[in-house]
Amino acid sequence: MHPFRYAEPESVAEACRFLKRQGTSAMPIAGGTDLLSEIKDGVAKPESVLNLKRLPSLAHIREQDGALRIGGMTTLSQLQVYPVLRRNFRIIEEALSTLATPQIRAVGTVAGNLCQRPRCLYYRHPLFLCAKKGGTTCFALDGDSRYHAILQNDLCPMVHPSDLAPAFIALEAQVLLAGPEEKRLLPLEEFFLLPGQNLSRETVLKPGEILVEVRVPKPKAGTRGTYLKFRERGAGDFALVSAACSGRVLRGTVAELRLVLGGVAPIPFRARQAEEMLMGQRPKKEFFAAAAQAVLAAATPLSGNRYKIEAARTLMVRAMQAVLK
Amino acid sequence: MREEVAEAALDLIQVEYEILPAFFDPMQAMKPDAFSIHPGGNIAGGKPIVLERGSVEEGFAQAERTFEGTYTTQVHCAAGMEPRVALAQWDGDFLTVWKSSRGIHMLDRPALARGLGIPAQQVRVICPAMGGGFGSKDETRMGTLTALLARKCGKPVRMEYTRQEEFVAGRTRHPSITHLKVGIGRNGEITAIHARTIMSKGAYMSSGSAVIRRCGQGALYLYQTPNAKFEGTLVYTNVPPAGSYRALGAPQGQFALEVHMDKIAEALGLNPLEFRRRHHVKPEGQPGRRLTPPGELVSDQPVEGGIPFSSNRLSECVRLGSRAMGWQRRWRPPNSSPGPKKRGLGMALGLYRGGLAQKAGAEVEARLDGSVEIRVGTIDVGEGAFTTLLQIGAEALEIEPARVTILGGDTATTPEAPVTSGSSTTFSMGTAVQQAAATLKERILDRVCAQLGADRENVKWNKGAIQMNRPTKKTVAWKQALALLSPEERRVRLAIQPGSTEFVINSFAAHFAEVEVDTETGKVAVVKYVAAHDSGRIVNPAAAQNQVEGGVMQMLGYALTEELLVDPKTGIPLNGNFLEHKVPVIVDLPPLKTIFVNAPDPAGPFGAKALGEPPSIPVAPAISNAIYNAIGIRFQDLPITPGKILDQLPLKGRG
Amino acid sequence: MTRSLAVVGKSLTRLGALEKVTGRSQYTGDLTLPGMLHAKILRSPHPHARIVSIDTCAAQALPGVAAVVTPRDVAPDTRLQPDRA
Amino acid sequence: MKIKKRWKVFFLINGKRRSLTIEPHWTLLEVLRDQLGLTGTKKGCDRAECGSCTVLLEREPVYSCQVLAVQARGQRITTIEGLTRNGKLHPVQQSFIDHDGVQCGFCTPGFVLTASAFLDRTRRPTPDQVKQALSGNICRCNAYVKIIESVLSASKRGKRIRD
Repeated sequence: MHPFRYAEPESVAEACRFLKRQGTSAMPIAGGTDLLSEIKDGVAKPESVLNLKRLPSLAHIREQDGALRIGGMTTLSQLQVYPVLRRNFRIIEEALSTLATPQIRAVGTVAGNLCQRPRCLYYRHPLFLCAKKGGTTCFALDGDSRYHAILQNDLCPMVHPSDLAPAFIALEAQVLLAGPEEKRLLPLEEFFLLPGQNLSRETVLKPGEILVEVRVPKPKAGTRGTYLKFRERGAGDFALVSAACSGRVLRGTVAELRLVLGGVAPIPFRARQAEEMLMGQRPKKEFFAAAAQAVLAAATPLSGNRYKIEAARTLMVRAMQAVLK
Repeated sequence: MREEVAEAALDLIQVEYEILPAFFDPMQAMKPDAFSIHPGGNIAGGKPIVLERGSVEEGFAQAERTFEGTYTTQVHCAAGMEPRVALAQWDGDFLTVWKSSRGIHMLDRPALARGLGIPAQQVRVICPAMGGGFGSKDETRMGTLTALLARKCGKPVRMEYTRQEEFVAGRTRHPSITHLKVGIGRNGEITAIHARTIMSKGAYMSSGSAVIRRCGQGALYLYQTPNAKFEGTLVYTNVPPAGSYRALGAPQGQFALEVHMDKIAEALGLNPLEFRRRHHVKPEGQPGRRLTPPGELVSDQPVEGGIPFSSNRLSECVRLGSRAMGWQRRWRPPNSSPGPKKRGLGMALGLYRGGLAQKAGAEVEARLDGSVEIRVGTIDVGEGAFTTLLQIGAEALEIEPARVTILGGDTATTPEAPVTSGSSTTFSMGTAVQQAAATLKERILDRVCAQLGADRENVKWNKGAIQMNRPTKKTVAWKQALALLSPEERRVRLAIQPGSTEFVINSFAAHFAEVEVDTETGKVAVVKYVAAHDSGRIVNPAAAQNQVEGGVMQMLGYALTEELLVDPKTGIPLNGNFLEHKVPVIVDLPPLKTIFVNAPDPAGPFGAKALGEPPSIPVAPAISNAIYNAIGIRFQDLPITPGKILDQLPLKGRG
Repeated sequence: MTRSLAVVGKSLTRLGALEKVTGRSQYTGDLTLPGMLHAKILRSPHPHARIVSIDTCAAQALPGVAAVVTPRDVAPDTRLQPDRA
Repeated sequence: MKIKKRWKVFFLINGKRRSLTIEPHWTLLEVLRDQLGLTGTKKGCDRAECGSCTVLLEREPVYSCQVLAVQARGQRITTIEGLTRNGKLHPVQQSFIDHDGVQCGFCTPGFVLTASAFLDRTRRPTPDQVKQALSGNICRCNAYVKIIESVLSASKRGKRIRD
């Protein structure tokens, strides 16, 4: 592996200052499972890496003001065994159980999962200098596109690989970002950037900023949630398509619904159109199908991924059926 | 870490390339005006190999109906868990190479000698424990390179492939395109089978000629017909080089054949099981006239008819396997289950050469301390060959296996032995070990009788101890007996030519799969799998089961998820890793039942026949046929991914 | 062969199983020799190309590099691998 | 804040304290195999995809190929060499031998360690729980049937031993 220097900050503030000062030559590391692959494959070439994992202030899970507060450096396996998860945050539990493998969950962190770089056969390949890596061409657009995006895919059809992100967004999670000067709290949904907004980065993190906490509000009574993941292999496989759904039926009509797709777009894709169509409606399968159809009307599949339209439709309908009863 | 110095040095090497036209599709490469990758054009050998029994033209002339179809398979990687490694050390002019290998005597030693310009006697090759072979790892190149470097540096040199290199520069299973034409006569008999296969080679021959030949074996021999023809074309291309991988070309050829036969059965209104029962090859072999001169060894992959099998229990494989699957009771016509998740049953047969090889040597030595060492020049690639050979040796000597050890994988201490290929080890090496051990036993008996003045009829061998009844009652203990022999007498080294002059020796299998296809996601779940095998007598049931279960699972990956993706524009392999070349994991394991007919074959050692590769042959067609039975759509292109299934299904959402 | 078999047909414990479950089994990659050096192969990024020239000077000069071999180190009619064509 | 090219560190490996100087880009796998000679831990992919390099870090299975050694400093590490205590095999090891949960054996140390950590947490697992727990380890011989049998049997055997 390409050598680098290694630093361990004493505090979040110190970490932020260091990252700001070093600019792009420094990269934060947590569990390392994604970053080290990138370094080994020559996709990332940091001069120094900054270990955030030993900052005790970032590895907490607690409930506060009805919300679950998860430190960015909480490992996925710690979160998975958190007692309240099964009762109130079933979507998260389901997402975690399908995520990567036990060994990765043991070291991988919540922040690392949300900040992991995209999956794309070309982006990850040392021999392709694609547009996202500073080249001029996107090789996926007319290459092998079976795993790529069907929505918002005009510039770069990478898919956002996170299982947790759709689950968190369906629960209206917020993220707390700490920078050298200030902290800011924003909805996780606004954390991600489309390639059109910034081709080389996927998040709004500014130089020196790190994701320190995820806050998940406790769902209202009667809310149900599910995370469905469609993949080719039973474990250790990213989603071809996934669907996170949270919703509530009140007096026979849909009172609340959030539907978020993974594996179909460069960011976790919020199916707002479907949500809006169903609000106030009776929860019936025909309506679900119509809503899913409306969302997918915008799909612009590439030569190899048309199948994802049907798979996404199925997952949306099944997720809504499971949740809206 | 000095390995990273070598890695950094690679970046500093300046190479100027003249970029040449490249082919990733064999159909393009074989066009007459295509740029030649090697002198002489891109069709290896200039023309296809042609193997024919009878005349398919006559057969088709007699046919009432003919059926044609085209089948394709992907680039598939063996991907043993242990990446290839070689380590070379010189001691003066004497070279020792340690490496992952499948043939230390017949492959590596001569290749190293040639590559380095030294006599083979100065080369020692050692293969320590092997982390999975699967027919792969039969190249010497890394050994030669490390030896060259070691000679230049005067120090031992080691090289290990990265996982990426394993996928890209190891050897892959040849992708294939097979066109099949089958003629059916008035009474439903098969009048002719004609198979034409084109395989993309990459730029190197490797073991291609054996692979293409093996591809035709199913078409030529699995179904009873007087007229069969196979034409196999190897085409040079610029994709990662293909070579040996478990069962060579047989999985490709028999995927095409067994899906095609399923289609014919349906067209004839026959249950797939019934069609196969009627037409699969029977113990008497193929019709026709023996062409092999009398007294000559019969090929275990023959083309000609008129030669019976040494044993053929395919009917029993079908009977036992179908019963375990509940086929008669549970089979329904295609696409008959309601709801979005549809179940279906499928089956496929397989036949494979039974395990002949080149001359096989073995040495058995009994020591004065009572231990016995078997020395074999083969390796245990992880399948358990040494355990099996030890059992055969102990059985032939009729002594406790705990007294026996086995030594192998080292050219310096073992007699010449064939390559671990073609599932030949149990058969060939087993026969050599059996005969060497039996010879030793006879020798001990002779010597003890001579010493005691006893007749051979009056002594009994009891786990090495020799009991004499007449003239006096006496027992000579094992160690005492051994002490009567000279060191040379206690050692038997022999070489045999395995095979039969009377019979075709083949192994057989019938596989049955039940799948559930989610027609809304295209996901296929295998819900039950039955593999019934005729591999003669089973030497070690646990290890044999493990081989079959492993072979089935490995090829479920071939059927459903595994493919080395090659970028269509640049030819660069895209997914040389375990994440995207999706080999099965433990949660993908279906309920899996293994059945052995376990009937001894008259030719094999203690009745054993080949086992390692046969389980990998019928899996993909059984799955494709089961998917057809579930949803009524044929998949003739591997792997059968959710994407391909959804692309074929009518889109729901579009009304 | 009429006698019944005592060893063939029994699930004798796999040889080497103990070494494998304890991590003692030695694969080629687990071996080390005194003074052992490490080698790597430079691979062409092109699916089909002819080498016009190779310059190994900079690599040779890198501290820690003992040797670089190129096709020039092999006699012209010699193959590293009997891979016909 | 320390920013260094070389780190003097220690690990608690198989119950013993081992001190050494490492470079930050060395993985735990490289340190175990190349610096400490613990070759029971295998390199199968070097990308956290296959599980051959699994070791226990603070009793949890991790892919040592994708953990920086410097990040793991000071922590308790168990490798396959440390699973055998006083010459006595761990019940999982014995079970893999008895049930032929081994073919080529290259993935075996990883499977055995993952299974042992799992059985420490789960007393009477179902077959499905076993599969989930081992889903991060690939066996290309696909000895999965026998591996599951081995782990289920060890769960019973292990209890007897603990009792």
